[in-house]
Amino acid sequence: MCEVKVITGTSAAAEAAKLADVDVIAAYPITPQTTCVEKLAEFVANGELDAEYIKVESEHSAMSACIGAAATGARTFTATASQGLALMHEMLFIASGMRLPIVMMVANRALSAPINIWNDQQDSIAERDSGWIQIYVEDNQETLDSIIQAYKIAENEDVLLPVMVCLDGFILTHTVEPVTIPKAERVRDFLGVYEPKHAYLDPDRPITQGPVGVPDCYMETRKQVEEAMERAKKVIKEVNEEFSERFKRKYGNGLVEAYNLDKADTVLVAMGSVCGTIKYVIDELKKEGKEVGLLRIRTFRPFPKEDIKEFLKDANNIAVLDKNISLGFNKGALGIEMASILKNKKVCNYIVGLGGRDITIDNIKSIINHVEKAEDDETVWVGLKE
Amino acid sequence: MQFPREELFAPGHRGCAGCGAAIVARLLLKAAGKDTIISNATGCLEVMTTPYPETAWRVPWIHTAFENAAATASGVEAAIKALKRKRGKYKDKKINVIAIGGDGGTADIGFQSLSGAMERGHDMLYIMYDNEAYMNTGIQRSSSTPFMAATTTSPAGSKIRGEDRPKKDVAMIMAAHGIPYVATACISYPEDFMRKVKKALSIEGPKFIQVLQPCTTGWGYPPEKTIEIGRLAVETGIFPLYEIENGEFRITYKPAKRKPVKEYLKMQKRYRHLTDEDIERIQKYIDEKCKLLGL
Amino acid sequence: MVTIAAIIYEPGSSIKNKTGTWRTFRPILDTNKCVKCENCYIFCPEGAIQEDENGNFKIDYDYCKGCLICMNECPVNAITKVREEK
Amino acid sequence: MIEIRFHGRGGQGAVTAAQILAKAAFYDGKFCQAFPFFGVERRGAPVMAFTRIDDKKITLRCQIYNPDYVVVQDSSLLESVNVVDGLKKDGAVIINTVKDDLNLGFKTYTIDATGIALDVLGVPIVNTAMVGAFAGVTKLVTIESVKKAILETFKGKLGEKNAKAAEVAYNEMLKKYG
Repeated sequence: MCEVKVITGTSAAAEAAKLADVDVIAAYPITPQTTCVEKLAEFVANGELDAEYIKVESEHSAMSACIGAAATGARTFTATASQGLALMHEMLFIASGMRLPIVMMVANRALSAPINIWNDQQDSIAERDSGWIQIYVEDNQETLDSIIQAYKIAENEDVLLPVMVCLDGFILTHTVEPVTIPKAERVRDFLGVYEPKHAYLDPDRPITQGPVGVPDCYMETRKQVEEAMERAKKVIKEVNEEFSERFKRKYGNGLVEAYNLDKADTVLVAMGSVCGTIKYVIDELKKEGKEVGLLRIRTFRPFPKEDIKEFLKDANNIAVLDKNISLGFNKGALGIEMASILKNKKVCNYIVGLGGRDITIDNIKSIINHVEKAEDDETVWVGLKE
Repeated sequence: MQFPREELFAPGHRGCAGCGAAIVARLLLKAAGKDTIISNATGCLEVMTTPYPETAWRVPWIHTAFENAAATASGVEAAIKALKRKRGKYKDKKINVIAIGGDGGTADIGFQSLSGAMERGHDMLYIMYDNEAYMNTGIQRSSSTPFMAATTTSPAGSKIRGEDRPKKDVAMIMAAHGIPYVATACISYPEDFMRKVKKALSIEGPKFIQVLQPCTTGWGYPPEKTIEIGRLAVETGIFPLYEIENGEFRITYKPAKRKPVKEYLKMQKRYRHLTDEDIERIQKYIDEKCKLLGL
Repeated sequence: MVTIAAIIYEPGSSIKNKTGTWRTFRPILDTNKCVKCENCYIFCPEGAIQEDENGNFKIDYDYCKGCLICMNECPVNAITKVREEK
Repeated sequence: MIEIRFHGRGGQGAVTAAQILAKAAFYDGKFCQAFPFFGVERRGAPVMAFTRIDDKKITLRCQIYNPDYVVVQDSSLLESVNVVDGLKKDGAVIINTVKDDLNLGFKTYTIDATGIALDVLGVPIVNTAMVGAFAGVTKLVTIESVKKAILETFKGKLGEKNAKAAEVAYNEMLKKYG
């Protein structure tokens, strides 16, 4: 029997890392990630999790240590947010370039300045080109499930890429809600033991990892990561399927989740916890006889182009919500990418929830009203004060 | 036979003729043996030994970035512990985890990562191969560049006479971390260096060795003089050889009579702007330092 | 084909790179004068001086870059140099 | 869906109270959510925490603007905080006070939770008593579930004392308001 606990998103993440029986954790505290690494420290201190916990002196070293450990063949976990993720920036590219299946929880938080500890998704969006798979979750259950899935995806021979599981700071990290915690044996059975074949530091098989990538080979290594990203789409879908068979929970097709799309001419596209609020509004409007749909993007990387095109083929008013802004372009990252693949459709972009600005039911309704009346692609900053 | 014959550092690397860093690597591996994992910081040694698809290393080796050889090694060490305990890997083998970085990667950009790794008590040896400037990028000053040495970013001009700050004492800072073993060494004294490596590896916990390694290109001398110049650095007292074991300081090589620093300085282009007065100043500075150490 | 993450699986594969073509001077070792002090052996940055089957030190010119540390460090002048003529 | 807002001071356990209430609802077979007001308040400053309870899965993620209930852990907050802000017309306030004649413009239930806490716990920490009082007034959660949630939150003796405080407050509210 599984157990249901009323816990925070960070606790759910820590439970997931424990269930994955990680070997090495290297982490540095930062709001709103801290409660995750505190929980893990507790697990290790109590002997509930047999892992080496490296209390590093910075996020840069957290990722460096995870890379060292993963390159030695250990299953590794870390967690960070915001400035911490930005400090890791350099090492993120190295983790993916070295093809190491590290899994990281990112508690999404705004970037300074001004310093702001609250939620938006600018931190992880800024790392979109780093070669990491990015999963954006909607609730605490999905946090736990996605971290378990992340190991299965990352360690797949066809993928071998690190995964960040992004959950909205405070909105999920500090909110308690019921989370079903599967039995450890069943997770062990699902994941299997990580046995790296490409990367291992072992005196019996001396290899050189992280050499100088001369111009003769560098481009090929980049292409290989791109190809792995492409293969990851299939793997993410399969893992989502297999997970649902074993644990009876499913997240769309793994890449995207469609909600009330069938009859909807107006569709909102978004990532993360705001999708829950959108679902609530959609249900309310349905009672009034109005049909609005949601396409939740679960994996921003790899970007599910094909699925998005297919799911949105009949929609005419597309409202893309972004909790980030590409300064100098006046659009969010998702807005830019959606527009680039939906060339003949009206795609309006809504900048929402920056730095913890609450996204209310009225905000969602105003977006729906706006996109239905808009004549052309527009960008709107929602909820700005005078 | 004085020295072990096994060559774990292969020829064919791209180091300059007379490269001191290559000598560090070769001696280090001879002392450490094959059950060793190397975490190498970005720098000359990393670049010259691993242009894909060639590697000079016959032991497992990893490079990730410039400032984090110690943090990367922390992860390697932790992984070995976890995998030994949880999955019976590496059997009963004792594996030496050795991080190696140049003076820039150690004393400057990698300083925080090094301090963290030493403070956390990882069972690892950190080797700082000290050539007293950023050689890989073309001889820019580091905090380990000595007083008055000219580099491309501390040039000898009409107003400023080369590097205006004394050399940062990294070994003593490491000793202040309270780690069980700290030593200085020089490639011109291979028995001494190798003995220190072996001793360090026999001790559990964090260890640090700073090894001076003259650089023909950066210091400006003919390649055949690499060993001779290193010897003079020690004989003049400019680079004293010592070890600090569990807090106990011991000079490991005491010159019978210290040679004048002039003999050392005169051989190198980086000091050719020095006047007799400048040399006198350096001599005084070194005399004071040696007095403190009992040299 | 480039390996995954450009990992190099062959230890010491740098031996394919014959660095001996860089020399200006060629060190010549006179085994009759050699006292086997091992200075040249241990100081060679290339490891290009090794013992042959008779226990004599021998310079491997495939890798010797001609730095002449060996000549400089030989206590009995058993190593001399000649101009490389190619 | 029922939405509850807790008012307290930093360090008084308002967040824990909101979480205990959520857990209690969960043990009663309902869906729940609890979260703090995401601020930077330190000890002593006014803080808020929220609970949502529903019969179906809660997906709503915005903050609570129009609560059904307001729980005030410290009546001195009335001086600095408009505790009834946004409270639904037919909503109610449950407040820790020794006064009986508070006029807040809404249905108001009073309890001397500080007295109960001092009696039972020996310290003026009222959060668990207030959850018990809430259960007594609203019957939205059973006292059994509240006690279970408290025992899960605080281990050992501390848990038992806090469960007791909740029960005393619960019974007092039953007696007082039926």
